[in-house]
Amino acid sequence: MSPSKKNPLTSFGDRRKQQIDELAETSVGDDAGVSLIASAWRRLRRNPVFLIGLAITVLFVVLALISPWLAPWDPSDNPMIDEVRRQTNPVPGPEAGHPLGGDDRGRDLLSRLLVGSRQTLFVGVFATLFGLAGGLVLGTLAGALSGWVDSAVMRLVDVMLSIPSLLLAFSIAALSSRPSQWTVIIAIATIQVPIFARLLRGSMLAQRVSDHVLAARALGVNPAAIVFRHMLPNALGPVIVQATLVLATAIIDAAALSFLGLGNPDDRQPEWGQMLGRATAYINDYPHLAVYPALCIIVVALGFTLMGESLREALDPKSRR
Amino acid sequence: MIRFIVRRLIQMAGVVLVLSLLLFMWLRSLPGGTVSAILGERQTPERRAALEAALGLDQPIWVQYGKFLERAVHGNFGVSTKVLPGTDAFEVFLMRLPATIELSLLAMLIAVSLGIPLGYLAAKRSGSVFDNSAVVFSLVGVAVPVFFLAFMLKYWFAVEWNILPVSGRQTVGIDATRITGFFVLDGLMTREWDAAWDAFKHLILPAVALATIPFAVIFRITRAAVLDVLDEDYVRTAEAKGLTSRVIRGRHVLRNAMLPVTTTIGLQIGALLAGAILTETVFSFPGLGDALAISFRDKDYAVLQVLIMAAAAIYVVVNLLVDISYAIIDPRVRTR
Amino acid sequence: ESDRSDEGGGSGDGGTFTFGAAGAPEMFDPFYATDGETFRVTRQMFQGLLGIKPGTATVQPELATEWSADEAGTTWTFQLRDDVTFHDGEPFNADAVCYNFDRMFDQNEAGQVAGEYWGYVMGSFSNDPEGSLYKSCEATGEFEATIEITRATSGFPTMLTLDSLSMQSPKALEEGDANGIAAEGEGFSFPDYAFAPVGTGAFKFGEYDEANGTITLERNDDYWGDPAKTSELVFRVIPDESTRRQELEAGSINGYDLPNPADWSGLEDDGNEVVIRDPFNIFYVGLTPENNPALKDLKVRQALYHAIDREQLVQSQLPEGAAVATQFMPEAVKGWNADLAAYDYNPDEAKQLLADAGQEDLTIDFAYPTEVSRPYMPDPQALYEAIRANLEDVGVTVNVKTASWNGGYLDNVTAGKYDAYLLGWTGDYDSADNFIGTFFGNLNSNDFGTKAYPWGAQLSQDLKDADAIVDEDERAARYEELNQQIMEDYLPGLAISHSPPALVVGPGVSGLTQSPLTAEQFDTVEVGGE
Amino acid sequence: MTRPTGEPLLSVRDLSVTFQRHGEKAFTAVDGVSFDVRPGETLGLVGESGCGKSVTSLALMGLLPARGNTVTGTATYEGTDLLSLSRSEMRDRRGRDIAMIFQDPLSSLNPVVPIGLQVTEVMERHRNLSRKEAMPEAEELLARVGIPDPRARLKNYPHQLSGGMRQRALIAMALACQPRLLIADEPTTALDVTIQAQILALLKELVEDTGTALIMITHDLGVVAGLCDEVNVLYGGRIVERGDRHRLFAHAAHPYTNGLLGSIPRLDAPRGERLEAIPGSVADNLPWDSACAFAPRCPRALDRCREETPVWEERPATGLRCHNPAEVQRD
Amino acid sequence: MTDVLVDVRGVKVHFPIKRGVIFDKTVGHVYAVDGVNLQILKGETYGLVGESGCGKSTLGKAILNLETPTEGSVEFDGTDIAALKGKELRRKRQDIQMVFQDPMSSLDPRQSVESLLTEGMKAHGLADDKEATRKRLRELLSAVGLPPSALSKYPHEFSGGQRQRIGIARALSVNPKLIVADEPVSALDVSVQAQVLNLLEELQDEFELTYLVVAHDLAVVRHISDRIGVMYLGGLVEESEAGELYETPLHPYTRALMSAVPVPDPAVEDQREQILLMGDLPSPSKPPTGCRFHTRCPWRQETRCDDERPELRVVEIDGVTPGHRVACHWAEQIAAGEVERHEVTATMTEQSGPDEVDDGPPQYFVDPL
Ligand SMILES: Nc1ncnc2c1ncn2[C@@H]1O[C@H](COP(=O)(O)OP(=O)(O)OP(=O)(O)O)[C@@H](O)[C@H]1O
Ligand SMILES: Nc1ncnc2c1ncn2[C@@H]1O[C@H](COP(=O)(O)OP(=O)(O)OP(=O)(O)O)[C@@H](O)[C@H]1O
Ligand SMILES: [Mg+2]
Ligand SMILES: [Mg+2]
Repeated sequence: MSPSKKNPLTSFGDRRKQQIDELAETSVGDDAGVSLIASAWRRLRRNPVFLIGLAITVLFVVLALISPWLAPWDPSDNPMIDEVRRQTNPVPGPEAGHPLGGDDRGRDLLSRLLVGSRQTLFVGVFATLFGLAGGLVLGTLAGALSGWVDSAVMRLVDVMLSIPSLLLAFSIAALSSRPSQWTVIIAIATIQVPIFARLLRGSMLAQRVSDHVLAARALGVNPAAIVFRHMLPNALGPVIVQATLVLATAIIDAAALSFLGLGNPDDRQPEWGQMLGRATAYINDYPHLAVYPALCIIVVALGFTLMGESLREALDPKSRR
Repeated sequence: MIRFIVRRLIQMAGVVLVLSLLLFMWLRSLPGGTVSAILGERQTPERRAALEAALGLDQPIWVQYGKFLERAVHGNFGVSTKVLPGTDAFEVFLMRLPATIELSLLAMLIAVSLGIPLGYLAAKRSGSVFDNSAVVFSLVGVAVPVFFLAFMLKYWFAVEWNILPVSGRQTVGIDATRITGFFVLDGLMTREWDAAWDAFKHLILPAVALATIPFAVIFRITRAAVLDVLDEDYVRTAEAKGLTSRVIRGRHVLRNAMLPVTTTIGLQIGALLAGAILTETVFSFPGLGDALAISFRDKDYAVLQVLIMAAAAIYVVVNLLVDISYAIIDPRVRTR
Repeated sequence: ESDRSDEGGGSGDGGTFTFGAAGAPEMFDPFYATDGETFRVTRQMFQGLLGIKPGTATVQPELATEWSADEAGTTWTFQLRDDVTFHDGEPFNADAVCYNFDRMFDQNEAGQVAGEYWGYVMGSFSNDPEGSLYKSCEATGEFEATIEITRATSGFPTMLTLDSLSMQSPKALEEGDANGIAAEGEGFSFPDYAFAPVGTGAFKFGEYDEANGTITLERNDDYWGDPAKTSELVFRVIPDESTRRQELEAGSINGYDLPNPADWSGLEDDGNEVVIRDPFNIFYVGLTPENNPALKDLKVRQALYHAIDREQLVQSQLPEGAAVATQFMPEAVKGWNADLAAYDYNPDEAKQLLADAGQEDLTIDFAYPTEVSRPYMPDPQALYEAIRANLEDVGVTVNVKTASWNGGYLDNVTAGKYDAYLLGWTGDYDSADNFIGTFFGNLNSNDFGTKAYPWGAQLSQDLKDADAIVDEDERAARYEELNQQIMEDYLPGLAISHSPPALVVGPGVSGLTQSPLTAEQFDTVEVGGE
Repeated sequence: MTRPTGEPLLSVRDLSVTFQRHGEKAFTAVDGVSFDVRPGETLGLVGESGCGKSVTSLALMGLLPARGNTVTGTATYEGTDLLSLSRSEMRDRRGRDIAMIFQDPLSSLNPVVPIGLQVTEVMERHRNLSRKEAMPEAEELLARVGIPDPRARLKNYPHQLSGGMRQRALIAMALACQPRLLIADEPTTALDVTIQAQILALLKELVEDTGTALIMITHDLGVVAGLCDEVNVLYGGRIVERGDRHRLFAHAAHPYTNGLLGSIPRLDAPRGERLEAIPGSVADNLPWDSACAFAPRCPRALDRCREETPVWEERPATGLRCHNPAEVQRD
Repeated sequence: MTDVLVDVRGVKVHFPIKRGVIFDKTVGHVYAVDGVNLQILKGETYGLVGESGCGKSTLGKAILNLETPTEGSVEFDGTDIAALKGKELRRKRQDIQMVFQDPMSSLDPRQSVESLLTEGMKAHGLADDKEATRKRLRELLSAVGLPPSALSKYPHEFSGGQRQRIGIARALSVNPKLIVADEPVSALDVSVQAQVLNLLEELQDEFELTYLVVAHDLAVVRHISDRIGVMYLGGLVEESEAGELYETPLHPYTRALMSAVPVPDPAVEDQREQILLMGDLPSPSKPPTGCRFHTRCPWRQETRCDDERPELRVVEIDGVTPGHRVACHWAEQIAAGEVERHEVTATMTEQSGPDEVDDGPPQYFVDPL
């Protein structure tokens, strides 16, 4: 149905672009007439994988929201600083009031882990939102306007896609002169922009030639309304799924950035990735400093991934047979 | 076909050129870099100025870019300040390339040789316990931060159990002749079996860590592709012909399922470079990833620029190779 | 597996000492070298006219046995050893010495920038003889060299202990076009000589395996002194800190520099030896009065100083052996004033002082560097956080600023962009001038922005004058006075602490003597014995 | 044309297929279907989408998915019950004794394998021919089904052929081992009328020449009218009417059959005549077990139709499942 | 009677095929519609038939300017639609509406029936009065035979036939004069097909509509149309009143087409003389020269057919009315039996490319790197 499938040229083109385009095509199902969400939900409700993912995600979000009240200590306060001795006892162990002990600055580890969920969610959500916003703007422009706007936007996207994503994120973070949590967010968001843009454009193009858009045109509906009321909402499916998955990768990527020393240098507000990144310096004698945040990351990333993957499967028209 | 390759190569040149310009402008607009690296605490405005003048950094940026291009044409891409100080960045690239290729090849080999068979089996038994656990396992593989996994592997296999070396490419003191820069290959070529085996042992842990994500992705693509192909009418046709399951598996299922898998392998090869930054750092493995990590941290801009451009070029070339191999396996593309 | 014994034990007599380096050396010509990774390697192959007594920062004879100056302190005569040959068999004599000095003095444009340490201690090169401390060198006998300098200075001849000013084989320098350095885009391209160094030290150059990141040095069997205890000395580049530790524990290296203080106890528990050096550095909070006029008030600066709980800081954030600083130089340096007391931690007084100055609502932009660890500040952020908390306790509003070390931090410090910042200094040689002279001597541009103070010019001049005092004791006394003045009357910055950088060696390694200047010689090291 | 008589080649009795998906209600797609096919006979299975035509054929071929379904009944082929054969025994028969042609000629051909190999592999499998021996035969076969320049075509890939040619290639594959029974599941639905005519003509010719029995599955009554000897009309998984084609089209008794006939615009009917549409859609069906599934849409429905399952009445050469059939003239 | 509502003159729609080394350039065209002239009279149903890919849909869309014609004009009530743009074009579209083939994809799944139906009315200012709109909606629903409760439902809650009714109601909502129905029943079950065809006929009377019905099923077209145009490879080959086309098809292609349509009547089937066409439909990007049909024509002659493209013309043959036009050089001779039918050797069209390359499953784009 969709243009890219019909156009044989794309079948021998850049693979990465093509993969995105194919994903985009999942927005027009074999039976696009059936409400995607409704039918997807019907199947998801009974899918244990999805439910586990959903449970983890909900738990995580709730934790992030209430953690400041849960945490016994202020995560930036260092109640155990007196015990910290660079040489002899750099990382205080568990004791009364500090069930997991402290970190290398005498801060309560449990509190930091709890409150860390909030910042982790923050980074994940904002990185995804920014990436999504950038992708939406570019993708909508390209998908709606076609012509030279489309070409220009897509060339830009192509250049961005020609660098492996994570490498691009590292470069952006490394090349920003003032590292902060926002550089992390922007670095991770930037690598999502071309993916979202291309995804959305592909899926908009698929919508553009679909009969219901044709019908709206035939009705004399004005083009802006067609784009925003008909094309965009129907094109969002794959984008939303991708966004769920990006939430997972964003958290992992943030950790990688921190590990390379490119993360947010200010660690008063803890973030799991950053905690993990910093803890690698102590991995020989105090591996628990790394293991706790790593486990948190793994579980949450897994939650988002399980949810995203099962969403994708549910939205994929092929699996609806 | 030739047209197509030419087209892609021209595109690649374009991308690399645009990238070089963007990177150049960006890097030069950043503070620090070379000057800071050389002067350290000893920096004063005068020394700074002198050094900048000596390095031509005080000239307008387009003049600098022009000079950069001019030098680049002659194979000089600027000198590394941190990774291999004093060496031309492109030479650094060439020197570090074999290590990363060696590592990526092994990683890819692991990912492919596990991912494809497991993916096929999982699809064949879709819904079974094996399938479900394999899927969850692969998702966990994606969720574990690569560098953390690398640390764990290193901790258990190298530090605790001491079965494999901790870091590097070759044990100090082993007699090894360098020919190609591929240590394992060199060892085999010169019949220095010790050296080859030692170099190979150094590859194992980083390769395993590096392989997790490609493995997970390849596994799941294979599984999805096989599932899809199993549903195809032509498989039903093959069944209706009463063909043996061996023929059906090989000729009808796998050959078709390999198409998307090939694509994915290509993409993952490109992406390996980014993963290598993390694994090579953890294992202090002197490859491109390690070089990149160092230049990120210590702002070795010359190396950074060359490596990012090279990464883009490699990515495009790998993609091109995938496309060509695609043409070889997919007659619909080949015969167009 | 039998790896361990292979790697640690080594071949031939004496075995191999393998040392984990954090980065690759630039090249092997110490004259152009600027960083510790390079010097650590060249130091094993090269020697200067003067050396440093192991375990101290004190000067001792090396290639010169005796030296003396005329009254004005500008003509120096060196008696040289007569039993020294370079690794390439060339004799070491007065001609060689003068060849070396002339070579160093006579640099092309790129060389003048790259010859960092010469420029730093000597001021300038042959194209600008006026600005240069070095004037000439003459072979006044086969083994007697006379060096003329343009003015008396405390730094001479101590500066001859600098690795950069080591003696190299004239023939090799000649053949390898040692001065043929060129600036190329981002950095320098070095001549062939830089990768085939020839010196007089206990080790000679073996090979540099760039692909594997190893540098191999071999024992110099013709060494004039006691031969090296190991037949091979290998440096292996391991950029990752925790990996160095693991390699040490796995036995594939025998030691590494600057272990993370947090690892010290773990390392010792595992049977390694953490060698703690005497501190020869200073960590301070620099201030930029021009940027924030409130800082021009001495009371404010004192308030900030009193606000910082340095005892606590030293205990919790710095390794054992670290000490609270009383002045801008470590104890080992001549001119250190033993009578100075440290500013005490006194938040009340700090508040009072701020109130007196009318700066109760003081706000400062306070910066620290990321992506770096220096011997005087192993973990900048940790130190920063501690100081920041102290400052906030007395009501100072702190705007957190940060940048990466090579990515703008140093530039911003030099350009005076921060009100306050963390920085420090490791001494090059035993000279007060190398510390306070460097900090405050140059009126027009120094990191403390002293020209904004009324006393800035005076201090600068006083430092120059002190430097020119020929008599050592007189000079030391003057420096002590200056130190007192700096701390009590001027307080251009807040000297915080001295930290002892450490070095670690694995079990079975013996004979290593630490150097406060982090200039260890490995020829005395023995490996094995298990 | 005379109807072949004699022993049935395949005799299907009470074939039922029930799908049981995890967590969903069991669904009986085919419900007690019985029919016989004799050599040289063409049997039609007609009905609207979803009435169980394909499931019937797949069940006979043993090609239903391995899990999630139960097949009951018997299908006796030359004395053996196909439905009770093991997977590997069935594998030996498929392609040799019974062959099948599918609906979509493009998707039914492996896109990455040349046509030649796809034809010869059946011969290699069932006739123990080497590929070399099989090739000339394959070439002949292609020529036989009307593919021009067959030698060149052997090396072609499916995408290089047009829809009609692909369907011919599929037919060639089905014929490679001279099966005695051919099942064609909507072989022309994806094709244009002119091409459909070609394919139908080809099938007809083949049946006449080789004496192969053909089960023709289609929803197009027109196709059936020209081709089949006996027609079975399916509705909701059950056969509702069976008849010799002349009788069925002339005097259909079941209201559904009549409805179908009335719904189809005919090229030869005078224009403007209103079509007699069947009201409602398949979704309105009642379950067969306590009513006539067709009752809600049936113009002749009685109260009884909603309360009692109509039974199958076998008559010579016809059969019917209806409480209130249209008057049938007996001849 | 001779009120021409739509006058299509020389319409061509060519789709460029692009490829290139760096920049895409046009290397050829798909000649989807290649010079069509036809008039649709007020109140009539004009049927367009032809095989898949012959350009029927494209022509239908070109009439609404949903595909802008490469050449030619489409006059609707005196205005050239093909030349309109932007707002004016949208205005004009109120008069022409379209009904689509696939009842699934032609309705936006995210809109309720009410908003589907009011959207067009709003666009043309027909929905300003709330009460009136409501009434109108109810009228529309009852006209297409749906209960009023349907308004608040979503498309997926309906069966295929019902969805097609919604599509028709949507088309009717703006009071069009012409409805272009592109394969309105081909996706429906036979039993439902008839319902929709009946509905279309009823509505035509009720709302005084003119139809252009596009379909590949000759029987359907013949059933519903007053006049029929037969298309082959982008051009009209024959046009006639419906009954006459069936009685006396003049063009060889029409004859073949007629004879290929199966009739659900064994009696007819058994004695029908079939004209089996050999070979495949040529690719519309490389249409044959001369008469487009000559490669498959059983009446092809040595002269003219291969190189001269026949005009659509009125022929003088007994029993053929002046409204009957045909594009065949030898129509008279064939009708008179002067030109003999002969065998055609099937030639194969090398398919120029994969019409659909499916690279397998949608790629799971977890791109953690
Ligand atoms: N594997 C399956 N699992 C569950 N239900 C199935 C399966 N295959 C078919 N069905 C159901 O069985 C019924 C009959 O399907 P079948 O494919 O036989 O219809 P058909 O008559 O061939 O229709 P069409 O004309 O559309 O091909 C349908 O309702 C379908 O949904
Ligand atoms: N947007 C487009 N770009 C390129 N080619 C197109 C486009 N739309 C249609 N075509 C081509 O134009 C030709 C005519 O297409 P059209 O859809 O009008 O045929 P049709 O007669 O409606 O066929 P069908 O019966 O299959 O619907 C086809 O070959 C088609 O591939
Ligand atoms: Mg079917
Ligand atoms: Mg169409």
